[in-house]
Amino acid sequence: MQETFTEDQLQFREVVRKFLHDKSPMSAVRQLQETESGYDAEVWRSLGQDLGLPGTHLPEAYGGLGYGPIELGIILEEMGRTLYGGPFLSSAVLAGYATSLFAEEASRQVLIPDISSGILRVALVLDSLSCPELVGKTLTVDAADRLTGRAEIVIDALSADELHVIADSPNGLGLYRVSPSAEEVTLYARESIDLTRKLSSVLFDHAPVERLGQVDAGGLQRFWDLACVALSHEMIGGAGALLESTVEYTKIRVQFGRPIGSFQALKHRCADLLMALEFAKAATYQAAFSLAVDDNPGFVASMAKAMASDCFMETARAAIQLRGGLGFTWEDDTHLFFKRAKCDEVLLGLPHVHRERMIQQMEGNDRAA
Amino acid sequence: MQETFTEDQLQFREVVRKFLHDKSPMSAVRQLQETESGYDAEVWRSLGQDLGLPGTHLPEAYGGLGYGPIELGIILEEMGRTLYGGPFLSSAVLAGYATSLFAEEASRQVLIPDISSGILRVALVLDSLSCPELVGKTLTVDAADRLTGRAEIVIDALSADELHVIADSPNGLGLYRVSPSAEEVTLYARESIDLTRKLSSVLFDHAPVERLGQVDAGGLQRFWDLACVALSHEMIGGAGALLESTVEYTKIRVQFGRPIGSFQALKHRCADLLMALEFAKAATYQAAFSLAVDDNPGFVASMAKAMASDCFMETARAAIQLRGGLGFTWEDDTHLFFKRAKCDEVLLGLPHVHRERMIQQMEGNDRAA
Amino acid sequence: MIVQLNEIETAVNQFLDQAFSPDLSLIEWRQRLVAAGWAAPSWPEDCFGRGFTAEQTAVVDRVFKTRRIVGAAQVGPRRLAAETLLVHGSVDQKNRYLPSILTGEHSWCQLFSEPGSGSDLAGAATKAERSGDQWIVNGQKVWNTSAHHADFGILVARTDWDLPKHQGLSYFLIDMRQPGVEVRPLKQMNGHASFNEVFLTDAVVRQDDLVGGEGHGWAVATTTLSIERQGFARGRNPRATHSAPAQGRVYDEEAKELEIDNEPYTWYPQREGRPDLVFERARETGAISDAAVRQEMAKLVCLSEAAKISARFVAAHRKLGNGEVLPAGSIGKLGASVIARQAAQVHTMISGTDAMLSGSGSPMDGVIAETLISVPAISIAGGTDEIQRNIIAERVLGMPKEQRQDTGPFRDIPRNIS
Amino acid sequence: MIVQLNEIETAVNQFLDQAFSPDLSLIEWRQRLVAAGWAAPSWPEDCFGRGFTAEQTAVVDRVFKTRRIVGAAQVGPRRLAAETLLVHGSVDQKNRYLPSILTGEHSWCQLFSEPGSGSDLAGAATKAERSGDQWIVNGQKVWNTSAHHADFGILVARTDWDLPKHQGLSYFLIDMRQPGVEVRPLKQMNGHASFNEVFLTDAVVRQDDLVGGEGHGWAVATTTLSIERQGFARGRNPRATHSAPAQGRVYDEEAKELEIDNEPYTWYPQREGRPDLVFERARETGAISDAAVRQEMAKLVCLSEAAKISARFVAAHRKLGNGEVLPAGSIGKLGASVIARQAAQVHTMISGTDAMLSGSGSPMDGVIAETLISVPAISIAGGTDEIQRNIIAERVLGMPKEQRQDTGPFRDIPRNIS
Repeated sequence: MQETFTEDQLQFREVVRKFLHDKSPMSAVRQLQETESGYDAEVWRSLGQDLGLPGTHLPEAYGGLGYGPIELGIILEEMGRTLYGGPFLSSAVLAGYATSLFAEEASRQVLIPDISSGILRVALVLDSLSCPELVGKTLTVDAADRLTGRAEIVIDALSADELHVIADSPNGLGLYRVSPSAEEVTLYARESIDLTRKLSSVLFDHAPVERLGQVDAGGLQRFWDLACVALSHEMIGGAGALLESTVEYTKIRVQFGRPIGSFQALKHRCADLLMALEFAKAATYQAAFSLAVDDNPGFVASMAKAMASDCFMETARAAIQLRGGLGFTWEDDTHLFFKRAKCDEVLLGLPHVHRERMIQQMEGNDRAA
Repeated sequence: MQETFTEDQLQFREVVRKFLHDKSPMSAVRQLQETESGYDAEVWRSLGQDLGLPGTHLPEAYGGLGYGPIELGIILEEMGRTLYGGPFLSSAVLAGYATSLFAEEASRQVLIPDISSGILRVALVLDSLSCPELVGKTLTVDAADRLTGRAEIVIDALSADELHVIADSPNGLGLYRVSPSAEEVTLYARESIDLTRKLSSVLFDHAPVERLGQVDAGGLQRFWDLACVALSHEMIGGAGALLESTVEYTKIRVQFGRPIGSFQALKHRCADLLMALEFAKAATYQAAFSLAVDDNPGFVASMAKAMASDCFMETARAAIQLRGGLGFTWEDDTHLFFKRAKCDEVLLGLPHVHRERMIQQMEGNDRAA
Repeated sequence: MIVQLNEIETAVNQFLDQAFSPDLSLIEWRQRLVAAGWAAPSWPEDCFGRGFTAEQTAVVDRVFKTRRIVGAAQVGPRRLAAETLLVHGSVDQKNRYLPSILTGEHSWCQLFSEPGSGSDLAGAATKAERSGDQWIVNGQKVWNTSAHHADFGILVARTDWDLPKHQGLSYFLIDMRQPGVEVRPLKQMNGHASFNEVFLTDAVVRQDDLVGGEGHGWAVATTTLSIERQGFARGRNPRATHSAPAQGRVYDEEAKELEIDNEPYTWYPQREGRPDLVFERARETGAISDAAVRQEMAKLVCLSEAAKISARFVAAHRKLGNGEVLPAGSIGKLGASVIARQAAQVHTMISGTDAMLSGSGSPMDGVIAETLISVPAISIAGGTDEIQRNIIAERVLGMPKEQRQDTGPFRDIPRNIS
Repeated sequence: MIVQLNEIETAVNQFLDQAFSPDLSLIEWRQRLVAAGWAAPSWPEDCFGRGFTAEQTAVVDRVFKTRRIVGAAQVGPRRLAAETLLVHGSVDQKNRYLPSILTGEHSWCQLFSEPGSGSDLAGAATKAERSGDQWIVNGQKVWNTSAHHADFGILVARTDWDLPKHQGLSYFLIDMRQPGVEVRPLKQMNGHASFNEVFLTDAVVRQDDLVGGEGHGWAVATTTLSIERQGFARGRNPRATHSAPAQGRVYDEEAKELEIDNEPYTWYPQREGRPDLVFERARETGAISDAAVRQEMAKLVCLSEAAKISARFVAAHRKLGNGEVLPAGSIGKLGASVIARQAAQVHTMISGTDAMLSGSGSPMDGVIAETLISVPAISIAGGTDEIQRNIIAERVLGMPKEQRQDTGPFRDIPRNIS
């Protein structure tokens, strides 16, 4: 297992960071959050066709870059730092992983190249974003291959080229492809706390589907772990950027004749946040290293998700507090991170749910040993 | 229901405080913790025969003072402040409440006068100090009125004149009287973290008993609530004394050319502790006021126990930390409070157990409404 | 003088029988109230009141409430202005301003905070310069609730730059309806714009609108802040305690007034974390069956119940004339922050992924979402948690102050230039 | 020079084949080790070592471990003394002291803290006065592990009272076996007496036992403290990594040495909270079925696992020569405190009322009780949590320092007179 980042990975991070710095500044994020799609098509094109980022973690045989959770994590951490709002999490991470794990050979050959280049934007429709055990409880495909049911929260569905749906069926859980423009499909926008990530609800009323492949419980759990670790990277990226900007603010903001960063209570709070961040980063990187070699993945994925969630929220709370009234204004950027933190915290399972799972995994390992 | 302390109650507090200040200084506590009985017989005599404190909450008709949980709480809060180590909690509170709630008329007439005057020191033997639901699961009286079983932790049993035991029997749960010198009774001292409160284990092997009365589930719960609220007073007393001494220490201890109490991190920690103390006191006093009129007793008792436990432990941790190395020495008094806090925290149920009970009570009230 | 509680009840009822009619205009009715001394009976007798104790006042309030009578205007910063004037105002100022505050004819705003002086309120750099019998004011204020419709403002401005910071401030009453005052709404992270920025450009204040004398502004402001903090601590939103569902002109006009006055405060319950909704939500969603959620719920209940009990104890002490035996304002305010934060986390646990949603169709039609993005305000507004902890440590516990770095002439103290 | 890893392995094995015998006395054997440069291969070549990298040193360690060979003496403050001398010692000092540290002939103690200078180590008021080619030392030290059997001490004392506090300190090596040095054991709240108080009354130090020059004591002490902190951060108890179960005189003598050297540290695992015992205890007691306990257990596992991973990352970075990219020592030390506190609370929840008991018959025969009353030490010893947070904020995050109130001549700085 990797012990630290390789030279190549460090360089890769620089490339991604520079790209996002140039192409996704906070001014663009603010502008795009007011749009329906939430992203800039040209930046997405460049990110996909010039850099191939959406295929980073997808198999080379199908046109991905053939890297793994570590490199994907690097991208997401950098995206988290800048609150990049394009359909990367939805199409590349969620749908990309689902396709490569569940779709059959023929479909993979068709879909992965286009997902990798970003030409195809897929929204993955799950009827639960809380835990894998609830997936497929409300979306069902009947014997005539018609999909019915409702997914309350779907990321980036309104701007997607197609919908991939995990649904139950007479043949068990499967991954299905649905056209968002089918008349049996109703999509409507949902207002989200986090305006930089677009949500919608999707209703299917006997919508025609194409079955892409079988979804078994183990595979679904593997999918969930990979998604959690990817999301954890986004969160530590956000927390890291926010802690840096907050510390900088305390150095320049003067009250009572001194920079507020010289007040011990603020120093100690920032020190605690740094420790929480270092620990959350350690857990998240370790999770990526472990998932890359399949070592104890459920435990480390849940640990990363729990720690990164708590760290990001705690940092976001402090980032507003330490800015005082300014941090509560719309004009300041801090609230954008706060809202992302709140949504990431609940997405794919709350910290306490993942903590419970950690203990279950420890019990499992213990029984196995 | 009372809204605040009456003038009489405030005066009563002063009397108790002065008595303990004079008769139970920290030097005496330190000396007595090295003895087997853990208390000073002369102080106990005076406290019982001169002031009648052990009978404060016991019915006047049987020689008690006829007050209630409020006045008893005042005594325990003051005892908590000085870590008074005599058999007050064991004999007056636990055995006193058990006798007055469960013993039959004839036994009450015999026992309560002597418990109230302190002439009789009773240790109440319970086979669980964690929760009332477990009481009577291991101690049983057979049809021939013989008691068998083991109580792992009993307070002040080695110095008690007699043992009162709650045990199961063919006639249901009952309160029994046993002589500690009976040959079927084995008592041995247990080492406690808190040397100011003496613990022992008690084994019964077909020991002859005298049945004092019936114990029903509701009564046992009432007993537990009363005991929890009494103990909560002891804890807020300890926390209050400790916070005061800690704040005083930060005012005189100089490091870096300034009193350490001028460092903002220490100030803020003390401010948080004061808030926790005010809240724990509010909960505890309210619990006493409520129990005095039987208003929602389970909910408020559990709330008091949970809050007072957390407050005392948190204050004790801070009290050592803010004294630095000195706080970790045997010579300094802080550790005596820390150890009391740790033992009080688990005695009669941990905070999380009481929190769970609070929600159960809310569900119950809600269903009842 | 009427002092017995039953006499008071009789007197109020007699007055109301004679004077009240639902067909009066709101102002007319309140003018009668003021004239008769029933608008603010706890105020001194020489200030439109009757010098009543809290207990006596409660009798009056009860009668008003029972009979659904419209009382004096209360909502918003006008209460801060009025109570400050009661302490520090001149007789002339009281006579000029208090009646129209009680009748609601004039609304007020507070002009204290500045972009460069938030926690450090005494660092205000808005300049007031004497010019004949006027003061000319220049500077920028921020976080000014209701400034956009206020008639007057309570203003802290610097009148001497060579004195130490606390000594160079003066406290003014400023007419907001003048060309030198520009008010711009300030949008917050929760989408509301309850506050404003106020730009003062050669704004004019009359010499006799200086409160407490030149250079005594900090002492006067401290009174206002302490009144404000007590409001926070009691969890009292500046909302009317009785809305008036009854029929008649006076009720209609009061409803309109309340709608305007309350508008900035619609999200205030949410910034307190809505602990009141937790139990119901937990049952509805089934989250109450999750032991981890129950623990966090119970921690919340502990805090919020204890805060209420603690406030009751303080009130009971005060009633007994025992004075402020228990430390009150700042502990209550700090407690409100802790409660709000815990409540937001519990609501998050209860809502699960639905916590991402806001607006219609989201949990409780957006109330939960608004709560999650409003709680950060409670630990900032009215003095940050950090300031409250300093106050508790220094004033209640008597811990030593830090050496100040902002002594000496104000003009030499480092500050952010906005 | 041997540098390739496989060459190193061969060379060590050759040396051991020739030189090692279990029948040697411990000192004889280690003298051979020192002479051959294998006692401390990471030390410089001119200081009894071979200038090996961490990777190279690991090869040597592995061979020793595999073959169960007794290595150099490590335990206790002697390591702090040795590593400090490597940086700041004169050639003469290194030659005089390092060999007997490696052989274990001499043991050491640290004489830094004083009753009046705990967190504020630079506030030391123990006085050293020059008298010919000697220094006469008077004062009191405290928290001196192993002082009761130490041959030498590293001592910080004040040599100039007119300079600012950091500039008036000097760093000495003091012979503990002299009449002017009195050592008294200091009992802690957990009943152990691992530390001592040391009273210095006209104790004598040779001029050539001054380290780093007069007035440079703080710089030298900082090196010692940083070495100490790293030990904490790595969770490394100063225990031997391999005990020696093999037969022979050298093993017997090492076992005796370890028993003495480790004696003060028997409770050190307990002050770290024993997170390693939590899972086992939770299963044994059945507490693992309590959802609230599981949450707290998981929080503990998160912290303790992340701390381990984080330490591994730092080590991996260092190995790659990437320098200290991640902030290390103080974060690790602060983390250790948080972990210990959480572990103690989890153990309390798991043990229930049995947490009251200690000694034999109590949970894990007293280990849990000792844990509960030992964890308060972890956040104090080796620099309090507060000091670590200051270091992290100022040195890692670059936040501005507070204005100092202890500048100017030391004699004028307020302090507690002990």
